[in-house]
Amino acid sequence: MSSDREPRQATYRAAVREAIRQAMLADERVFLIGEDVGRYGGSYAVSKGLLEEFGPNRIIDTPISESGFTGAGLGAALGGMRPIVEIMTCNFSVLALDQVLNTAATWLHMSGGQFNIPVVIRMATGAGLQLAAQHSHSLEGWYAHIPGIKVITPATVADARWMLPTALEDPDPVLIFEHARLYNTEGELPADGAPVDIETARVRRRGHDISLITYGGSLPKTLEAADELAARGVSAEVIDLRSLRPLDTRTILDSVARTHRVVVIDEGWRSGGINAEIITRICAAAFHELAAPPGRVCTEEVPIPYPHHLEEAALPQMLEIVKQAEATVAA
Amino acid sequence: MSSDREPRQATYRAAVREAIRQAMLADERVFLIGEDVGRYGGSYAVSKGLLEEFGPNRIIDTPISESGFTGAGLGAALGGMRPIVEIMTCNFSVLALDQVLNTAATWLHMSGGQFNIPVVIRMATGAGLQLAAQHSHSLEGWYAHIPGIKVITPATVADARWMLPTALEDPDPVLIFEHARLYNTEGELPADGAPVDIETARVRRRGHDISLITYGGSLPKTLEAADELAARGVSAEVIDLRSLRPLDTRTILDSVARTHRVVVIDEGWRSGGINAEIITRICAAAFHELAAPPGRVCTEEVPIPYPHHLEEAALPQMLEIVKQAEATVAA
Amino acid sequence: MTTIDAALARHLLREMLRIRRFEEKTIELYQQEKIRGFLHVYIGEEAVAVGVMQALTRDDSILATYREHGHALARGIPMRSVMAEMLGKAEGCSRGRGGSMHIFDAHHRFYGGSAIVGSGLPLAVGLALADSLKQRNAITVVFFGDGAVAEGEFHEAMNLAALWHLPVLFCCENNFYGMGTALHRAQSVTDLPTKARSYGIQAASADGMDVLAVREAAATAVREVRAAARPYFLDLQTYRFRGHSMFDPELYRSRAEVEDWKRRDPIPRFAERMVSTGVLAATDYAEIDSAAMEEVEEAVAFAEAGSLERVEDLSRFVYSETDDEQ
Amino acid sequence: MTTIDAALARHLLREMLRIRRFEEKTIELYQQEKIRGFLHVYIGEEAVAVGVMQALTRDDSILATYREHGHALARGIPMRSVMAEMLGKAEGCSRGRGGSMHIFDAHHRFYGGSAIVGSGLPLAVGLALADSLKQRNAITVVFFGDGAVAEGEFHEAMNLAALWHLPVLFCCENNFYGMGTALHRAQSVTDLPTKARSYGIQAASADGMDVLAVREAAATAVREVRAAARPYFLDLQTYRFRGHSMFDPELYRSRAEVEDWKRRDPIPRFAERMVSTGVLAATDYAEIDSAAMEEVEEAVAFAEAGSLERVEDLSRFVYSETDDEQ
Ligand SMILES: Cc1ncc(C[n+]2csc(CCOP(=O)(O)OP(=O)(O)O)c2C)c(N)n1
Ligand SMILES: Cc1ncc(C[n+]2csc(CCOP(=O)(O)OP(=O)(O)O)c2C)c(N)n1
Ligand SMILES: [Mg+2]
Ligand SMILES: [Mg+2]
Repeated sequence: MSSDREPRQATYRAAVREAIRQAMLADERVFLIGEDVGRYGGSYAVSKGLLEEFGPNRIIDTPISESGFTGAGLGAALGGMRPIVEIMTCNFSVLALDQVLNTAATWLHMSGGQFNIPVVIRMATGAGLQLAAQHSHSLEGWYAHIPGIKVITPATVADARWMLPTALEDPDPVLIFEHARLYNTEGELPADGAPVDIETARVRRRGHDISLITYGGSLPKTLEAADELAARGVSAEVIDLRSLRPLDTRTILDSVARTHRVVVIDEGWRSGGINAEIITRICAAAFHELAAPPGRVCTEEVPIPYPHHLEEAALPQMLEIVKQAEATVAA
Repeated sequence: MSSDREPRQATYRAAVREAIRQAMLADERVFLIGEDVGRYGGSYAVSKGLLEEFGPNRIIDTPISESGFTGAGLGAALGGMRPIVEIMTCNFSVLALDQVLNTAATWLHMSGGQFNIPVVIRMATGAGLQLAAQHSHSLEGWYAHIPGIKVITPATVADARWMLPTALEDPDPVLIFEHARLYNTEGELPADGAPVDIETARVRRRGHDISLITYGGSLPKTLEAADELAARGVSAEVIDLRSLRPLDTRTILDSVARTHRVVVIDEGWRSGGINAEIITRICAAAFHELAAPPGRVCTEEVPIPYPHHLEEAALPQMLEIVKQAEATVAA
Repeated sequence: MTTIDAALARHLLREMLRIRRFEEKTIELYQQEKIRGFLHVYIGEEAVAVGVMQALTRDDSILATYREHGHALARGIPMRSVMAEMLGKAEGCSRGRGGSMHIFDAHHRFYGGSAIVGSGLPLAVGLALADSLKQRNAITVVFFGDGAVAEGEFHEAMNLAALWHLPVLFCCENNFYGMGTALHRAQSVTDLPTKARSYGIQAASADGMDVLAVREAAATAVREVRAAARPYFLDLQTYRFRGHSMFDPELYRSRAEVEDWKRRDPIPRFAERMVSTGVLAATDYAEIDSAAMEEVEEAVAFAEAGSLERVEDLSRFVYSETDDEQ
Repeated sequence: MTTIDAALARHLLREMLRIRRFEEKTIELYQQEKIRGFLHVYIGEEAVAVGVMQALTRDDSILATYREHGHALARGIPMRSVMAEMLGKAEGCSRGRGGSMHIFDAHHRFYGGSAIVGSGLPLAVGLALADSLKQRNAITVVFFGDGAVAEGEFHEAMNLAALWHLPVLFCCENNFYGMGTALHRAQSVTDLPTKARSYGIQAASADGMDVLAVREAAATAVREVRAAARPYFLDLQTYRFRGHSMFDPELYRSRAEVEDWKRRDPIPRFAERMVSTGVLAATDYAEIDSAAMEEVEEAVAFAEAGSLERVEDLSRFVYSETDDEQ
């Protein structure tokens, strides 16, 4: 974990670790707090080695008390610190939802602008590891419904490294959802890396026949689908939302203005997922530019089952994206 | 509270009370459990008098332990009872969300069909009483994202009376959202009242120029808006969804097939509300029948502020509905 | 017991009377529909907030509940700004947006005003954690009701504070009811210090109807918290003379019980004792009281003359800078 | 101590060995990628589940965690159906949908298999509430780890059970760690019975590495629960010999500590004692063990031969009857 002189390959996990580490080196108000972030090294091994480097006052292992330590993170932020709260997975985050929905999201507005809460809350999200119904939710789209917080979903190694410092600079609560299947993915960390905005979407691949809009753990699948579509003669543009709140409507609409067709890929359950908000905004602003009704590829509306074949059947799959895109192009 | 021989006027509050009472008289497995449902008479006075009638074994006052008593309700349902859990308001329900999302919604599927959970969870929802940011959420649309539970929103006195028995008959968890501003409204309870389905929408007013789709606390405003629109020469059809999960897509699409224009009125925050799901389904299934992009009138994306003028500005208002409907008709 | 001089006696009496008169006025204003929403008054419990505040410095942080007008006033937040808040005026301490349940004041380190039972407890742990990490010599005081003790957040916060040796003073305002639910119907063990001790937290009960007893208990507690950098739990036994909120038909307690407690009203009780022991003159009460009433009238006049926030500002402060979502 | 006859000794040893061999096999199958997801084995803790189950009748209800294979087996759920579940086969007790963390069996009143720490506790209160309301003569036993004690749901459930006099036996499997967090880093007070008593719940600790001690403690506890219709709390001190799950690098504890505990392995310890006191013959162990291994092999064969649920059935049982949402 040296500083960023050389371009190099890194895993998403290492990128998050480095982001935390550099933030802690740069600002002594930053600390990491959560279950097993210290001695265990993090449930997804993100914070391995940080306890040794920073000591127990800055890498704080907590009891299994999600509401307690998340609320403590908010309080510490009110008290002038810059906490990074790690909730192991979004599945457990609902135990702390009161602190997020009723405190973090309301305090600034309700106090007439007096108390902002500069906290960052990170958590793993998503399915695909055969962890069954209680460990496989994708709740980022759901959280994005809440005004007063920001919700970001780094999908690339570079974003994993460089969105966190921006989130820490943000004066308001930022929730970061890290898809559990991304931790082992590799990507390039450019030598000239620097903090990036946490509010805009990116076009990850240019295309002109259809826009595939996605985020987080579904980006790799969607890029693969775009490759496959290319082989089948369909040129797909791929948008990585990066942030679900705010949602970068501009980039979405620009893309749709070029392609006139759109499919949203969202690992959340279909009904009422962030996919519906995206489609609704497109229909409101670009209704007459659409050549076909927007499509969506989402998770089936079931608790995610354990066996591989059923889990795969429940989740958005590359070929399903291809099929839906072809249908939308043909429509 | 006599039996239903005569048609009569009743408040929504009295209708809910009667529904609970009759269910308890009919089935001794039914009991009511929640904060202050007994000696206090219910925070919205719904259960007043029931403790005296049924005693403390069936009207159970709880400590302020939302997760604890909601989970206890689920457990009692597993144990063969038919509990009605009252959570004072949906704002506090997030403290019990783990039990709803991770237990109630998963148990049947995850156990391979062995353990259904026949629990009914009632709660007040909505704004409009100047209760400020922590007491004004409308979370029903949000809950409707969760497969494994049902989410219903009685909007009329008759539905307040007759959806509950059906919910209690349901083998699976049913969440009932009662808008706090409805409790004092009056309506007719027909003499021949009987349990009604909890899965379909109703056309509350026929019209041919536009479909206004809404539910719960926004129904009265929407009906007023339809009156106003009629005066302005626009014939609006009003759909009361009644259930948000499942969502009665059939009735929605039938209406849109007649009117070709639609506005959704939803007291949830705009982005990612149930409104977006409704619009998305319409766009998917009736894209080419739409004469204009679907409109929506929702709550502004702010924590609801206390002062009357700001609260009203944040919430969907009758004239705003009229304006949006006119714009959609003109589009 | 420490000796009480006239200045202190006057101060304590004045603070309690300011709250009493303020609260009485809010009820009036509620009946006039100038205050709306939920209103929870502190009448009968004034000795608790006033007694505890005496032990704090301006560097200490405070969290309270939806029944927090008394704490705000006793902390020194100007009455006019609290009253303007009650009326939803832009001149209110929270810009009028919070109302009765959400009094905030950064200048006084008054962190609200939370209306979710128990939710202030983890925040208090966090404020104290920040102080501890920054080696700031200050404590955090969190007020909450007996009803909050049943919440999971109470348990989690008590354990964290004890485990991490944090300077938190937990002030349980034990008025023996959470809405209509009596303490003995909410807790299997009603002796609350026993609970605190199960986390290894030092704890004491005090007569919350006696401002001197509260002041002394708080002084001891705060000394311990500062010296040992450990939490402390106070069970301050008191009673609310009015309903839970303005909607409460009070079906759950007897008139006689209320009357019994009213005989222990902390204000006349303290005043009489001060007069009978010669610390205050018989005329002092009326003088202090009329000053309090005057202050209340001024506060009302200020609040009534206040302005409404512009509707165009509705979306300000959803985020600190600009509101980005469309 | 009650006297142990050979049949009982054999039974206890057999039950522990069945679990041990089962768990060892699951590790093997995990390495072969036949079991996936999270796998938490019970090796070292067998005496706990086996000891407690002896005190229960078939009318009693049981809840457990994601580390629940041992409980399922000790409760009598056929090993083949548990093994098939581990492999995600339709013949598994949960149709293969739950996997390792979600063993369910209605016939055995085995209510899961929950992987949210602490979440079974309120459910146990509810099951006992149902029994109590129906005047059904049965108790509910809920197993949970030391780590769960920090959760708010623990606090809420303990209070409710005590307040409402419900027949719940709270079995804390205190293996001194919640993942990598030692009990003393998670709890300000590490004596767990003290916590239970703060709710007025009777409590005892027992040596969870000694199946007879557990059995006796459970018998006493269950007797109390049945007789008094009150909850009871058992602190069963034990140790997991393996990592938390298959992913655990075990950075947080020393090899020496693990070895120390392994010397107290409940299986050889019990077997040796039974042999040395003449209750069992020296040959019994091998015989019982090979029967256990045979049962495991049969279970594996059954599971491997099992079928996968049809993909078309994915949406079955989201709701009891038909899946209504489109
Ligand atoms: C989490 C939550 N549950 C329920 C409520 C509704 N409620 C408001 S005040 C109250 C009683 C609180 O009692 P206590 O803590 O003793 O405070 P007191 O009002 O007596 O000062 C309840 C149940 C709430 N605001 N928050
Ligand atoms: C609410 C929740 N938080 C965190 C986790 C992640 N997690 C799984 S097991 C575990 C440790 C539990 O320890 P303990 O209760 O002592 O049980 P043990 O594994 O030692 O048997 C944690 C933190 C979880 N499953 N649920
Ligand atoms: Mg109280
Ligand atoms: Mg443990």
